Formats: sequence, structure tokens, C-alpha cells
Amino acid sequence: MNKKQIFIQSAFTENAIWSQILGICSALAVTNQMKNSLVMGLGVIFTLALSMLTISAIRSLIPSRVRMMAQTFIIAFYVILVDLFLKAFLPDTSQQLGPYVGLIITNCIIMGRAEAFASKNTPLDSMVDGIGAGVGYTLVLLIISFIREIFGFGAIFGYQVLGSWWTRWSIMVMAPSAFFLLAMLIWITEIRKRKRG
Amino acid sequence: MKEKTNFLESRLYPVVFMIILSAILTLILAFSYQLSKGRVEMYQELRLQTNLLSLFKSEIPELNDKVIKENNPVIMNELYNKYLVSKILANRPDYQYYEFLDNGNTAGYVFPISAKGLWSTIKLLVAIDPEFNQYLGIKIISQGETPGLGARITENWFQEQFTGKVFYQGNSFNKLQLIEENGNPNADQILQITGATVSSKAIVAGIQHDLEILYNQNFSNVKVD
Amino acid sequence: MEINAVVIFFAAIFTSNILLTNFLGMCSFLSVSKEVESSFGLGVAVFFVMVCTTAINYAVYHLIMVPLDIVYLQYIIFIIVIAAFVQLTEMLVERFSPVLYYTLGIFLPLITVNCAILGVSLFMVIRNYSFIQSIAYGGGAGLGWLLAILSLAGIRQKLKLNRVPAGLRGAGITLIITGIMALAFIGFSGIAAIQ
Amino acid sequence: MLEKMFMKQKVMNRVLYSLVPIILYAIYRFGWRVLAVIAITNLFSVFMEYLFVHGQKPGKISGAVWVTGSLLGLILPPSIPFWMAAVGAMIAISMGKMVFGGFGMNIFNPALVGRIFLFISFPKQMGTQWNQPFVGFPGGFVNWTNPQALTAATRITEMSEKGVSGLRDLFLGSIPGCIGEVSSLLIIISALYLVFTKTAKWQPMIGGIGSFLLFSFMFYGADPLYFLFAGGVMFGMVFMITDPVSMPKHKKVIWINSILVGFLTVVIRKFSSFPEGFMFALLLGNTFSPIIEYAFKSKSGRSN
Repeated sequence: MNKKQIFIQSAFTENAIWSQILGICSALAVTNQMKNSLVMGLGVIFTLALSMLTISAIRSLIPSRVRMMAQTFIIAFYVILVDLFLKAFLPDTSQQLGPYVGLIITNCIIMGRAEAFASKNTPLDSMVDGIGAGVGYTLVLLIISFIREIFGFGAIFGYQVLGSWWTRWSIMVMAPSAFFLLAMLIWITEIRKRKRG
Repeated sequence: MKEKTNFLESRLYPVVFMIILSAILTLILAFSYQLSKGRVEMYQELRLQTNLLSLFKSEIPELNDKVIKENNPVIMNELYNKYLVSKILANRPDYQYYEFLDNGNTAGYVFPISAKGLWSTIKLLVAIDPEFNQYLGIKIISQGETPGLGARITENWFQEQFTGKVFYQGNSFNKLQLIEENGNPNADQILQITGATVSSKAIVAGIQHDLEILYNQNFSNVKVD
Repeated sequence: MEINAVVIFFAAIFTSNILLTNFLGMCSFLSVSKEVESSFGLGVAVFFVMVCTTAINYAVYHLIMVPLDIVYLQYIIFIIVIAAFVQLTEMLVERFSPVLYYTLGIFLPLITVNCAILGVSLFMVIRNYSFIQSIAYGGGAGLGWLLAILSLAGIRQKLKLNRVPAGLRGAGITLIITGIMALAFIGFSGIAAIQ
Repeated sequence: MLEKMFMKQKVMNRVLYSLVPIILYAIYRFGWRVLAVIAITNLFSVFMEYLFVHGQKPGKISGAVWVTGSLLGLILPPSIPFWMAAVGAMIAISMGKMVFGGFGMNIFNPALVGRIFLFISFPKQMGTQWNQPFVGFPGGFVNWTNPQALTAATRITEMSEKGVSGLRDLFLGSIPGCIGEVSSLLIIISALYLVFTKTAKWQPMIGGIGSFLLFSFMFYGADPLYFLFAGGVMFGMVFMITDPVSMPKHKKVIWINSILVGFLTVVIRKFSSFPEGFMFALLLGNTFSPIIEYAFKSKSGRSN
């Protein structure tokens, strides 16, 4: 497989959220605004890319008995870097995301990719795979948050695009809508999969 | 070469590996933390200073919307040092409040106050004149109310309507009342946010409750007869 | 304003259910809720681990991390505490009570990756809870999670014979049920506040 | 044509008959606009169900869709914008019913899923704007809608303290409120009809109303009847808690569930930030009753 194929496979065909139902906690929580989703997505891409690179680079050194522990360590390391960066440069967003940045650590996507790909492949391939998975994840976040923000606030990325005639759907900024929208997304993917055979 | 593989399989190796790994990672983290620390603190201070200063926007000639928007740390810090001074309550050494100075004279106080909203604790700053007669303004610092409903307490019109409302009149505290959003408020009335009675009530009640305690315990001597 | 620990406890169960309003612990919530018995087992295990790790993390945070100024390492340290505690519990349960091990122990490894556990520790720090408040929050959040997964398992049990549209079977319909449960739980809002 | 498209369901027809006087009374009180609201909720319910069953076997639309449509229409405020009524109907049928497998499969009461969706989405239109009822004859029969509106959301608790309306008005229904919820008298008559024709079970009605009265008395002290006739409790206890599909099957669990719903209604009314509690209470009842029923089944299974 070349790098492009790896990327497409992990971003779309095996998209963690809609085809493997992984990492949805944060997918649901930060999608009430597109800006939060984008920042969260970038954080995940960064963490995924670098931790896959690191894990793959030292994969022959990691003793098998503490493999999970070591992987968690490396992931947590990058998550803390992201957290420090957000606190220093995007303090408002950091406050809005609250604990969800820290929860990237327990995001099953990352552990999943580390186990399934990075521990068996070369560093560069792993990094591409990580970026792919992160991009796929960000894409889903942006789709859900787009619907939630346009219905809930009449806005895109905080810019008011629908005028005052628009009746805001407050359910879209609250928890239940996230569940419904994710269900719809999974449904649509399943239907398309079936049609393709 | 042979020795190395032996060590990699030894029982000690995982421990050594983890120690080395965590040492390296922690070292890098400690370094980046030191780098970012100053910036984080600077941001927190800047935000507080901007919030405090914007409460007295009409009284500070150097301050206008453009300056607030630019939010230059140096300018804000200068203005802060010129107009505001932080103080500590005698009976509560952990409670910090602020005094607004106009040409060296006390022209108002600012108190950080928290109110119990529908979903969250709402934190806000309340400015009041030195004799505790009327509110000079309020500023919501943080809140977690329903977006689109309760969270509308951060809209300017809602916060600005407190300016000039009476806190203490004659010999008693004045109770503010809430009326419908599209109504015409008189001097004692606050327009509440439609569909978010709890959040609106929380702010009015929280401000009055905390300020009355502060007045009774620490400031009952400020009245000039 | 100090909030009573009892209020926090009930708020964590009903008004701010960690799963239905904070979306935490979804992965195992979706996969385990097929059967009532295993949901109950996992729920109880989550409750137990949540209370204990919140207490330990509180102590670690205030006695070690704050004095040493290493609060920024909280993610790493909390997750180590949780992993170590789960490991230890698993060993103890296996050695001393084989019965308990087969009913609850098998769920313990699932818990390290349950983000609700780490989430509770992080919320505890963000909201500045005292020790008692933290325990109450941990207990409430655990019970709330148990309540949610049990109700869901009951509904899925009832749903087994239904002709759910093909693409929705499994995760899809479970998310919709969870969404409707979240709608119902909104009814509790305002009864008690969490912070 | 109609027989090809719709299933025949006598039980559902009887529920619809029992709603006719309530709808007529609503027109008298609030004007012809309410009939338009009910027509829209029905139309969009049928449309949504058609989308789901279209092209499938047997491909017929259930008669129950009219019940859901009409019930949803009756628990909306008279001034609800038409498009919101349409959204509510489509959510009710899709999210409340069809995704669970369609007729006879729903876990939650579909009309309530639609109503709560609207209530959470549009709190202003759903909970703060109430039309004043017409008085005297011919009242609403010669009007489209009453322009006089009350824009305050009065908590039921405060209503009794201020004496906004008397017990008699509440009972007869000359009060502002949701389209079908105002007249407790007519609802009781419908309830009797439903019980005597064996269309609906009496146990959940009695259990729910009884527990509601008991707990209102405990929490409020006086006047439990007043709280029963105000708001949507009566309507829900007669037409919604008795929904044969989402209701538990086990006799004892029916009782437990209805008592729980009555209790939760009072708790939510009294302590939460919402003025009305029944809709949330029943949805919570729907959430908890399957697991309660499961517990009962496995217990009796073991003892046998």
C-alpha cells in the first residue's frame, strides 16, 4: 500500500467514528460549535500523527509486557503538549473544551490505531495512517457541528449567516441532538455500504 | 550484539525502559510547561484587567471599544495600574475586591460574585458606587447556561440594564424585580430573558444576596449623611 | 457558595448524568448494553472504581501534584492511578473471591479505557471540589452511569424482537434511544445544581 | 384506495371517536386555527410513515398514525406556528416510532417524543405564549383564532397562590392552555368511554391519577384536585399512559410504572425549572419500565 491508499483507508473507508463506532464521547461533546470541533480535531490529528510516529519508531524497543502502558504514556505526553498549547494561545477555546482535551487520552481511536497499525508498520506509514484517522475524525466532527451550529445558532464558525428571521432550535445546542445526529450519520453510512454491496 | 538481545529479554528491561521513557517525556513536558507558564498567567491577568476596566468604560477617557478590542497587554496593564487597585477584606483575607480610582479618589468598588444558575455557577463582577447607592455595571465572567437561552445573560443589553439601578435607598435595600423581555422597565425592574427565568433570577438574586452581606459586614460605614 | 455534597450526589445522578449530558463512557455503554446481566456487572464495577479512584486522585492531586507544581501532568498521573487501581482490584478479586471475579472481574479491564472514570477526576479538579464533594460526585456519577446503562439494557432487551431498520441495528438505534433518554432526563434540570 | 394504504384497526378508531368532542370543544374555545394545527400534525405523521413503509412489505400505513397525529396536535399550544407542528409530527413518527420497527414496536410514546422535541427546541413558542379562550356563544366557532394572548408562563404553583382561575373554570376548561388539555370534564367522559369499550386499561389511569393526587397533597399541602385539572396531567393520564404499545405488559409493573409517573410529574412540577412535568415523567416511565419489567420476569421465572 502506498501512502495515499493508507490515508484514504484510515480516513474514509475505515473511518473510526462512522464505521467502527470508536471515540464518540468527544465527538458528541464538542460538536455544539464548529470552532470547538475544529480545534479538537486538530488536537487529535496532532496527537495521532506524532504518537503513531513515536510508537512506530521505538516499536522494537518497547517491551511487550508494558506495551499498553508505554503507548498510553506517549499518547498522554502529546495530549499534555496540546493542552499546554491551547492554554497559552487559545485560552477561551481551552476553557470551553474543558476536560475533553485531556480525554483524548482515553479516545479509543488512538489506542486502536496504535495497536492495529503503528506497532506493525514503518514510522512514516504510521504517521500517515494517524493523520488519516485524525482527518476522518475531524470530518465527522465538522459535519455534526455544522448541523448543530446552523440550526442552533444560525451561524457557521461563529459568523451569523442566517438572519433574525431564523428561529433557533435550542435542542441542537443541547445533548440529545448530538445522539440523534450521530445515529443518522451512522444510518446513512450503513445504507450506502449496503447499496455498494 | 548478543548481550543486547539478552538484556532486551531480561526481566529488568521493562522497568528500565519505562523509567527512561517517563524521564525523557517528563523532562520535555516540564520544559514546555515553563515556556508556556508565563503566557498563561499573562492571559489570565489580561482578561481580568480588561473585564474590570470595561466596567468603567464611560469614566475612563483612554478606553474605547477599539482599545478593548485590540486588547494590548501593555496598554491594559498601564490603565489598570492607573485606575484600579486590588484590596482584601478584613474579615475574609482570601476575598479580593477592587477599588476604582478617579484622580486618586475612590469612585467605585468592584466585587467578584457567584450566582447559582440553572446548569452552572455563574461568575460575575459587580461595580457599585462608593456609597453603595446604585450599581455602576455588571460583567459576566464565566457561565455554563443553556446556549441560546440562559447563556443570553452574556448579551450586552442584559448586562447593561443593571447600570444605574438602585441598590440601597433611604434606609433599606432595594429589591430589583424581573419583568418580561419585551416590557418597559422602570428604575426597579430588570428585563428577564424569555425562556430563561432561572438564569435571570439567579443573577439578580445572587448579586443582591452577596452585596447585602458585604455591605452589612464591611461597608455599612460608607454612607455619608 | 459551597454546595452540599448530598445535592452534588443527586445532581450527578439525575440533572447532570455523566453519560446523558457529558457523553462520557459511551464506548462500553454501546457495546455492553446488549444484555441486562453484563450491563449490571459493568455498571457496578464502574461505580466502585469511580468512587475509589476519585478519592485516590483527590489525595494525589492535593498532596503531591499541587505542592510540587506538577499539575500539568495530571492527565498522565490520573490515568496511571486508574490503571494501577484497576489492575490491583482485579488481582485481589481474582485471589479472594472467584465468584465475584466471574461476575464483576471480567469487566474490570474494560474500565481503564472508560473515559467516564478519567472524566470524573478531571471534573473534580476543574470544579474545585472538596474531598467530600468529590466522593459524592464520584458516587453520583457512577450510580447515574449504572442507571443509564441498566435502563438502556432493559429497552434493548425489549427491542430484540423488533424489526428495526437494517442500517440502524446496533449502534444507530442505541444512540437514538440514548438521545430520547437524554430528552427525558432534561426534565430533571433545575432540581439540583452540580457546581 | 384507502384500504390499500391503511391497516384497519378498530381499537384505534375508538380512540379517535373519543377525541372528537375534545376537538370540537377546542374549536369553541380557541377558534378554527386549532383544527388546522391538528390537520397538519396528522398530515405530516401520515407522510412520514409513508416514507418509511413505502416500498416495503406489507407497505401499509398503520391506523395508529392518526392517533399519534391527533394526540400530538392536541398537546400543542393553540398559537403554535404551523411549521413547528409539522416538524413535531415528523420527529414523533420517525424518531418515536418508525426507527423502532413501526407500528406496535415503539418503546416511547411517539406523540410525547415529538412534543418534548418541540418543547426543548422552541421553549418560547411552546411554553410562554397562550391564547385566551373565547367565552360565550358562538365563541371560537366564528373565529380563526383569539388575538388576545397571555404571554406569561405561569407556574402551576404560582397559579394556585394567585388564584388565577377557579377550580370550576379549570374543570370545565375556560382557561388558556394546550389545545386539548383544558377541559377535564370532557377528558373524564372520554376516559369512561375508553374504559367501558375496553379500548384502554383502567389500571394505569387510576394508578397514575391516584399517585399524582397523593404526592401533590404531600408536596403542596392542599388542593390536589386543582393541580390535577391544571396543565396536561389529566389528558396524559387518560390518553398517553394507556398507550398499549409502550405500556408494560406485566400487571404489577403497570401499577408501579403509573405510580412512578404520577410521582415524577409532581417532583418535576414542583422542583425543576419547567412548569409542567407530565410529559417528562411519562418519558422517564417509558425509560425505566422495561428494566423493571425485566427484573419482575426474571424473579418470577426463578421461583417457578
